[in-house]
Amino acid sequence: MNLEMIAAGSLETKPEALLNEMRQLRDNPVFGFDRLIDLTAVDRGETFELVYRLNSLLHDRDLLVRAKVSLEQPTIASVSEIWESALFGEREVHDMFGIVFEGHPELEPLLAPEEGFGFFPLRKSYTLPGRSGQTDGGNGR
Amino acid sequence: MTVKLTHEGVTASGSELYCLNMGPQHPSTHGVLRVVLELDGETVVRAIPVLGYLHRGIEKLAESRTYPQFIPFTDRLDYVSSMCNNLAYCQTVEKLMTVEVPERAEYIRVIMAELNRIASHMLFIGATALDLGGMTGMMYTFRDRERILDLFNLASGSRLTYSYVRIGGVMNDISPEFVNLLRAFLADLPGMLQEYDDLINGNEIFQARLRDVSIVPASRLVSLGVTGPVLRAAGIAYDLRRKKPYGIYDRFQFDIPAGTVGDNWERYLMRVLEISESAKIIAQALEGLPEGPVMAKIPKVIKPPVGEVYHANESPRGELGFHIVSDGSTKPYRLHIRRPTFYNLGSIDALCRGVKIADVAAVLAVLDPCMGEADA
Amino acid sequence: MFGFGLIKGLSVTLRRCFSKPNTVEYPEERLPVGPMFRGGTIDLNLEKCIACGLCALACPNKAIDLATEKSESGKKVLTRYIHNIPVCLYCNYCIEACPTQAIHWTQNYEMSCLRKQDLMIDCMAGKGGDR
Amino acid sequence: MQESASFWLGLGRSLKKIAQDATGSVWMAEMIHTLAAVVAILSIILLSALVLVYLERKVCAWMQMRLGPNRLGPFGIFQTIADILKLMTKEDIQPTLVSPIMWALAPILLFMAAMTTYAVIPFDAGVIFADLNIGIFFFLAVGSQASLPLLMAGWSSNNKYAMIGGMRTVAQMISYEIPLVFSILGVVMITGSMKMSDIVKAQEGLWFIVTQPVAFVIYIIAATAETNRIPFDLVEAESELVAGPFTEYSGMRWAYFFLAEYAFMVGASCVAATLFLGGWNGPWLPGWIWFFLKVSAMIFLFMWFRWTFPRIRVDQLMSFGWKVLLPLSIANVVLTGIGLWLFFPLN
Repeated sequence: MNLEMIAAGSLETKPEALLNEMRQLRDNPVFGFDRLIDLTAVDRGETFELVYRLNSLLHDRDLLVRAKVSLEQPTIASVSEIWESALFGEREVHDMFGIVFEGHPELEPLLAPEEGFGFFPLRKSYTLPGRSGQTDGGNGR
Repeated sequence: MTVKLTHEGVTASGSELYCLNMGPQHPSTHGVLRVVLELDGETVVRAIPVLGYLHRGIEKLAESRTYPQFIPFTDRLDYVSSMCNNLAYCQTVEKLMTVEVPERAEYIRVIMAELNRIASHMLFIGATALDLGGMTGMMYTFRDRERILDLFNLASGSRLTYSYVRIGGVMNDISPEFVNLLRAFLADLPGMLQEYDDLINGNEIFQARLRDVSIVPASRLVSLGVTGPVLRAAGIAYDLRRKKPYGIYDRFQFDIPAGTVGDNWERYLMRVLEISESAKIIAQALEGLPEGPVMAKIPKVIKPPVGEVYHANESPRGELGFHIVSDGSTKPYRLHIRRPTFYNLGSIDALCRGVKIADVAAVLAVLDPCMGEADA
Repeated sequence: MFGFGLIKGLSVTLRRCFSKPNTVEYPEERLPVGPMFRGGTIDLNLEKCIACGLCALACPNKAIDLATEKSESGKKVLTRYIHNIPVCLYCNYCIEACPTQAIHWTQNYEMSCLRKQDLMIDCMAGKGGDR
Repeated sequence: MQESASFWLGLGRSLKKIAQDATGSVWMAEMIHTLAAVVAILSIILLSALVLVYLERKVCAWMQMRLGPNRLGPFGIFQTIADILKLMTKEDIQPTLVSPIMWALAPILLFMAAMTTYAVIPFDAGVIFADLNIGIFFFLAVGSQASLPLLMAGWSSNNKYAMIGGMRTVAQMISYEIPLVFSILGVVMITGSMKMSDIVKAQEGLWFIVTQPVAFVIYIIAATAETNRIPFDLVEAESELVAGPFTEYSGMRWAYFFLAEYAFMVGASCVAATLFLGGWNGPWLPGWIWFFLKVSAMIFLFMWFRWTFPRIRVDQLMSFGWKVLLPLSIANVVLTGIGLWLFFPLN
């Protein structure tokens, strides 16, 4: 792992290596990132960029971990076994982006209804429909 | 979500489990939270939170609004601490644009955020009392919270959805009348707290209901991503106002109350103690309130540079963070909100296991969820 | 001592039994809404309005439906100004955006009505604002 | 006070006389007299419920710095009438999967149990429906029937909240009946009789609240639990069980439960006044006014508790009942026995 990048607070990792690196980040006392503060994704057009925001209570340090997955096959390993907060975060990202987290114990819709939205709202390919009764539909306003 | 239950299962004592649906329409779920409880008699074996009944897609809405236009939407996240949400969002955008906020505005922001914290905690105390069956306590805290809302009304013209904090400053200056009323409120606050103490906190039944209930080790809460008073009650004095002082919080003297046992009682007590600490901060801010403008010189059309920023505030419920990805246009490319309630609710299962049904109401009360925020 | 807190609590409620109620008897008695009050409908001053449309642009939720046309003298004039209350966030942005202070809040917070259409208020009808 | 007692008694006697003159049969007159008494008790219950609902709201409002009902009539005194009209005109909704007979029977049975307890309450000297020689025992026996209809309601509603509430009722009632009985036992030991009029007469000099203070406190606590009021309202615990056994009831069926609840509260207050506060005894005023005042004070106490305290938890309720109240009440009985033996050996 790139120590300078960790010191600078930002780390980019490959989806395949994610689980291993994350485990090291938590378990290695040098890093000691014991909290996953936040987990989200950004639709970058060609790829989904997953953003993991780690925090170490021990060293009082933050780290941003990014991992890119493809739009066509958005699959990545779940970090929920490392940090329990990912249980909720990953379910939300799954609802909103359709990214599949392998190894998540119950990747059920969380904010979406039981059967899901039927679309993935936060993907850029999805545009908000205009308000009913208004003529300026399209830009979501 | 489809709730998969294992209620074919039996417990070690041989009794059959059953499932109880608490919410989304239930007197003590603080809005539209649903908790599916798996019960062995009166004891909770598993609790599954079901969210999303108030999901409005605020993150997607943000992508079609300009940066200032999104401020009113932050009001509607955690609608009992709108000022804190406004503040967190505006500071995030300011961080992205590197705007220097005038001194007076900074002080006013601190006053408002801390007042809102007091208002939120007052609501919490009342709601907890109500959830434990003591309705009168709620009336008293709401009566006193009203005074804060009146202050906000005076400053911003609104009692709940303030949109008061703006990018680069605040909406408008506070009047001398506001300062006077605020001083009067601060003077009365110890009396109010004494009354809560006599009626609610000091009541032995109330204490017995909360003490030694749902103790979860701090490490588990850390792993669950719990922040705010619930985490502090477990003994981790993690407060962003102290750890990563945003705005001008590094100028004030205040304590971060932290618990030792981490039971419901301490989770409750954290809020009570935080009220006095917030009052201390407000008093100091009033003392140091400088003259000057309340709005920075910012362009009419806000176009932050291309970039990515994350900024977190300590909201009354925990770490409230905004993650903004800017593509250089007037609208955010992606806006993500790290909602404290959302992650705190993830700990319901951990907190509820082994407690009685009655304590589920207590656990929900001390988590102080605001469903507008959890579901965004 | 166990029971002391209970008695203290009882004394608080008994004391409050004889203190002045905090209630405001609403329809008879009204609290002032405050100097900055944001609420009610938009009160449009047609003489001041220059039909620039900045208010509609500033609105986060497109609650202002506004249309203009060129008059004979080449000046822009309003032809439609509808305040869509169901989607209004009461954020005050429109009022702040107005360069001529042509719009204000009516401060009338009693807006209950039976139909949703009744809340689509045409601010140009009559002396804009009242239903 | 003999004159006032004779007012109600005289009323009864003259009624009997008129009936006897009109029908010409002693038996018919007795029947009419009894019927009149039943109607009187029923109207006491209904009237007291009417007033208490209003009063509870007012007391609650005062304690919470509110005004309470103030729209209908002066000070809102007709609010309860409006409530009753609302309840009566409500649609009678029977959920699909209830067990219909039990479900329909439960509120009636509960109300009957509540009503029957009034038979042994001495409102004034001689003004008692049936001065049984086991009066207080009758009260306890009939009063404890209340757990059955509540369990019936809970079970037949086919609702888990109702079921939990019903189960809690049984557990709670059984646990608190025992300290209740033991607290009363001290009074019965001193009096040497279970007859209500004897108990009151025994207090002509000194009220039993002075000689039996511990029993009084235990009685208040146990009676609060028996009448399902905060801090012991676990049966209908609003923030946990929505409404407990009453969850699936609406309209007049629910009103029956409500009536019964208030009837039990008034009954418990009446017994407290009889057993510990000297019943109708008191100077200057007529006996029934004294009785009314004492009962009112007790009712206010119950209301005061309700609007001050939070609710206790079910395991705490159980351990408090069995581990604190029961030993305390037994100790009280033992101490009373020793006291009696010391001061009045074998009379």
